[in-house]
Amino acid sequence: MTGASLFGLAACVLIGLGLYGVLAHAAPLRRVLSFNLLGAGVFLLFGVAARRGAAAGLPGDPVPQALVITGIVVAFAATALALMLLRRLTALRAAERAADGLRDDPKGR
Amino acid sequence: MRAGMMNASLDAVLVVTLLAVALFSVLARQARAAVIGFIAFGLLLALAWVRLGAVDVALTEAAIGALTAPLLLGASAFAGTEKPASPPLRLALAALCALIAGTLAVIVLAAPEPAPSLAMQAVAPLGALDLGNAVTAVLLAYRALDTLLETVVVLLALIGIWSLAHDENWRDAPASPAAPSPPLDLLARVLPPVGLVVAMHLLWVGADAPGGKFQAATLIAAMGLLLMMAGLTPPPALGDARLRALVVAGPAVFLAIGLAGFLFPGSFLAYPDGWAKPLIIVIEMALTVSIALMLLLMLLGPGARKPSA
Amino acid sequence: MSVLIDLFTLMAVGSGLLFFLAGTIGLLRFPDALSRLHALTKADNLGLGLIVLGLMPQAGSALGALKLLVIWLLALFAGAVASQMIARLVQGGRGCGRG
Amino acid sequence: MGMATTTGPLLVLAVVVPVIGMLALLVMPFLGIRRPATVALAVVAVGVAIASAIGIDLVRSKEAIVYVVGGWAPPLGLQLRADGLSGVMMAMAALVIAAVALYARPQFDMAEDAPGGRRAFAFWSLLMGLWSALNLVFLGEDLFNLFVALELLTFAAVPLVCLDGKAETIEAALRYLVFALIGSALYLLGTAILYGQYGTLDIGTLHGRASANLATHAAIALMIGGLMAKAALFPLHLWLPPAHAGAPAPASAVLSALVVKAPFFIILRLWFDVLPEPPSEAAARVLALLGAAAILVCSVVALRQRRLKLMIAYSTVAQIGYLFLMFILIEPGVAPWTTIGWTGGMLQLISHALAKAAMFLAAGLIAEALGHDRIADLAGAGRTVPVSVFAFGLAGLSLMGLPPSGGFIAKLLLLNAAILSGAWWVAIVISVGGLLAAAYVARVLKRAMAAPATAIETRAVAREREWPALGLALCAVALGFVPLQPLDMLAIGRGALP
Repeated sequence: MTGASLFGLAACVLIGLGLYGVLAHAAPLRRVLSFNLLGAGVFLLFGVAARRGAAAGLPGDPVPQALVITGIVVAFAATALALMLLRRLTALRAAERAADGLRDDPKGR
Repeated sequence: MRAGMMNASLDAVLVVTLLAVALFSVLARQARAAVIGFIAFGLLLALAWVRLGAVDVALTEAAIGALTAPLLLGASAFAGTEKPASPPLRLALAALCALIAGTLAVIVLAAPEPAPSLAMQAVAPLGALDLGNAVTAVLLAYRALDTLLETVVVLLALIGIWSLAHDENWRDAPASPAAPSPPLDLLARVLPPVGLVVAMHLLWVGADAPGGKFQAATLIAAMGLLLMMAGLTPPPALGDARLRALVVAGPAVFLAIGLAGFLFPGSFLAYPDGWAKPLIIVIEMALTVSIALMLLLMLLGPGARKPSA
Repeated sequence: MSVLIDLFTLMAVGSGLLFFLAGTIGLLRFPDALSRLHALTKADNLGLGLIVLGLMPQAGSALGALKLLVIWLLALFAGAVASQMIARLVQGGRGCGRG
Repeated sequence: MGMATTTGPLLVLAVVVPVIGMLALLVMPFLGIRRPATVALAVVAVGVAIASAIGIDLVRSKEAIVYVVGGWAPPLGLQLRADGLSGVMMAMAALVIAAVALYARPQFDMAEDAPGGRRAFAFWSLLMGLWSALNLVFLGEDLFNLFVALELLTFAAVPLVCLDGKAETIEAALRYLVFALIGSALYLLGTAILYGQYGTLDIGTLHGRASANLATHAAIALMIGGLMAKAALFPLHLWLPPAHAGAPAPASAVLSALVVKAPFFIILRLWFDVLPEPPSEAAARVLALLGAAAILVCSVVALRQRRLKLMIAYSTVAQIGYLFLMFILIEPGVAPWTTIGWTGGMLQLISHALAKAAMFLAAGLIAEALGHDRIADLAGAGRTVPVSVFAFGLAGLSLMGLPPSGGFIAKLLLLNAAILSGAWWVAIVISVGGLLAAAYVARVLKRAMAAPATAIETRAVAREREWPALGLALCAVALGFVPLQPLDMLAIGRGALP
């Protein structure tokens, strides 16, 4: 087995793991982490295609490598947006709970 | 032959560790443990990219990983208490994911031989473009539209984050991440010049060797964050006109040069003969500033009330 | 000559790895955060130093060797600051130290 | 292929002009402009002109418009291409966005630093980004370029959901983001497989190279699966109702009318333009079954909603179901665009976009006038905002599939196609779906037209704010006058990809 296909298999396992994590976890943070694993697996598959397509004196096909760079930056933006949404949601929920506590409603949820 | 064996065992160790850390990150009970596992995963992943001969990607992965780490560690405080799926459901999901992974493995192992590749086509015009790094040529010439729009994606994410503020202070500075301490202070005084030099180097060699705007921008953003964490620089006000201008500069310059291509040589995002390299360097420099700023501002988050004390 | 250099590399990297091993065992076995941190920083700084030292003659050029050295110094610096911050967080109790 | 026509640059401008608007919004002080709405409306005017020019050129030349970006021909470079189908989609998007912009102007007409400035700035910036993304989805010919388009769309759409900043809407936005990201990841996974197999992501090149094997089928299946999550096909729809119901009315209109159509459009491209041979009957049946389930289940759920906006959102999920019936109604062996199943599906897509945007805009004004959107307490709406209630009713005609309306023609064509192809169960689902839609629309209209039992407090709404919804609803009705046969427009440029 060549090095590239070894990483290819690793990519498949990562995709399986990431997909499982995204679907099985309910906590948003864990889902975001798993989404990143899934993404890493997909990017690695591009990397394997690039490696196998090495030619013209290059260590790999530059097209999929460039696609991965674009993809990594987009995935970072997604992670940042998701975590900022989560931060705001947590703060609002905490404020809601505090307000509920102050009201001292016996039937409060 | 011996070197081949060595490389193969190195790859095997790397892959096994990579997968073990990923498994740990998915299955860990505590959110913080999962986050730390993921950060380790990112480092190993950068090594995997080196082994795949993709040094440009490895640099991007390592740099972005370093920026993701503080974001994730900060967020591990907001790990929800939501219960994961019930055991039978989890079993079913695991079976489904294993099926998908297995199918993919079959496809990977049966990949066509020789592998299709655009490498030859990508290398041929490098001389005319006066570039040495084919990845840079893909990002800024052949698929420049992708790169242009990708900066717009980042900008939209930033606007989305800004929109999460309270109405009355959305144009104010974000909450300061400062946690000053003497050693951090020292680090923040010594490291940024080094980081800036390395960033300039990465940007400059990017035309001919691995490196480029993303890697440089990430490094600059990290240095900025360090300065703010040490309390040496306060976060900027988000309504500030000059800040906004710097954020817009990169995509605007890119777009302007792209539109100028309509007139000469006659096609959007095409460069006139002999002008490719200087124009690409101008675009890369402008993008570096804007992307560095956007990444930093994304980490800082939406505008917040100034501390009253 | 090259055999001697290889031997030097082997010994230096080998002992560096031993330090890493010790540090990792300490991380896993020590009871509280501070002593874990102690095990980790001591072992890693020395371990990384020895590995860098061992690899320097293999770098092929003076510039390459210098780069390795700079990597070690930067790691040392960043590691020292990071562990100091963690120690502060552990010792100073939560809440204090946040400006 | 590859022959650049003179109108080619318009394709680039359709994508780029909204981006210019978005950048301009960030640096308004330097341009001497105070209100984001000013910039946005200027961009809308230019964008509508571009979409019209492309449409006119398509009709006149009867040929697809192609533009090779930067002179780098595929597979190395990127190409944009407008055929009749994309031209119609772009016109639909331009029409809806123009109406939404006119509607939203009074609501979001403040300067950035004035009260409400955050929402105004975010709304117009995100709307610009969203429009650029939609045009790129309709024009892109490269699977990774389309991925970038989908990401643009996601990052513009998600923050629109939580503009009001309430905890529930932020929760809805977060859930929407997670679904969208999973969808993107699966889509990209398929792209990676296809690149590994064929060394190209250009749809035209792939069409020639792709062979029917496990890798191709797995890749397309994963991509369609991911896009289904983004298009909210049952049972992957759970994110949609809270997200679309929680957004401000103009944002809901764009999300429901346009944003969910983009992933569906890419599914169409994969199905008809990438798959190497007629797709398997079984796969088509699965998609149609899910579509049927969406129609039946979500129409019933819509009927049981207490809030007007949630009801409209569930109706969106149900109406998306009709689109997926199409796959089983197009008999293999003929060019799809010559069949009535294809025409019916496309008409359903367009008439739903117009009708649903009209409904959300009308519902926004009804809620503003009454101060709530509880269906049970809608009495009096007919007197306070009569034009909006009328627009809601007109749009409802189209959803029910009653003449004269675009929805009627669409559903009639789908029904005919179902009967001709012997898929009786599809015909039954279409008819039952129409009855259920009639029930949930009538339920709202009955309440809204009733006189209130007690005097209710209402807020006056400026009459001219009601026109955009009425205009869209009238367009949805006007679609009902298209002839009952395959449309020539939809077939322009389709011959190139046999």
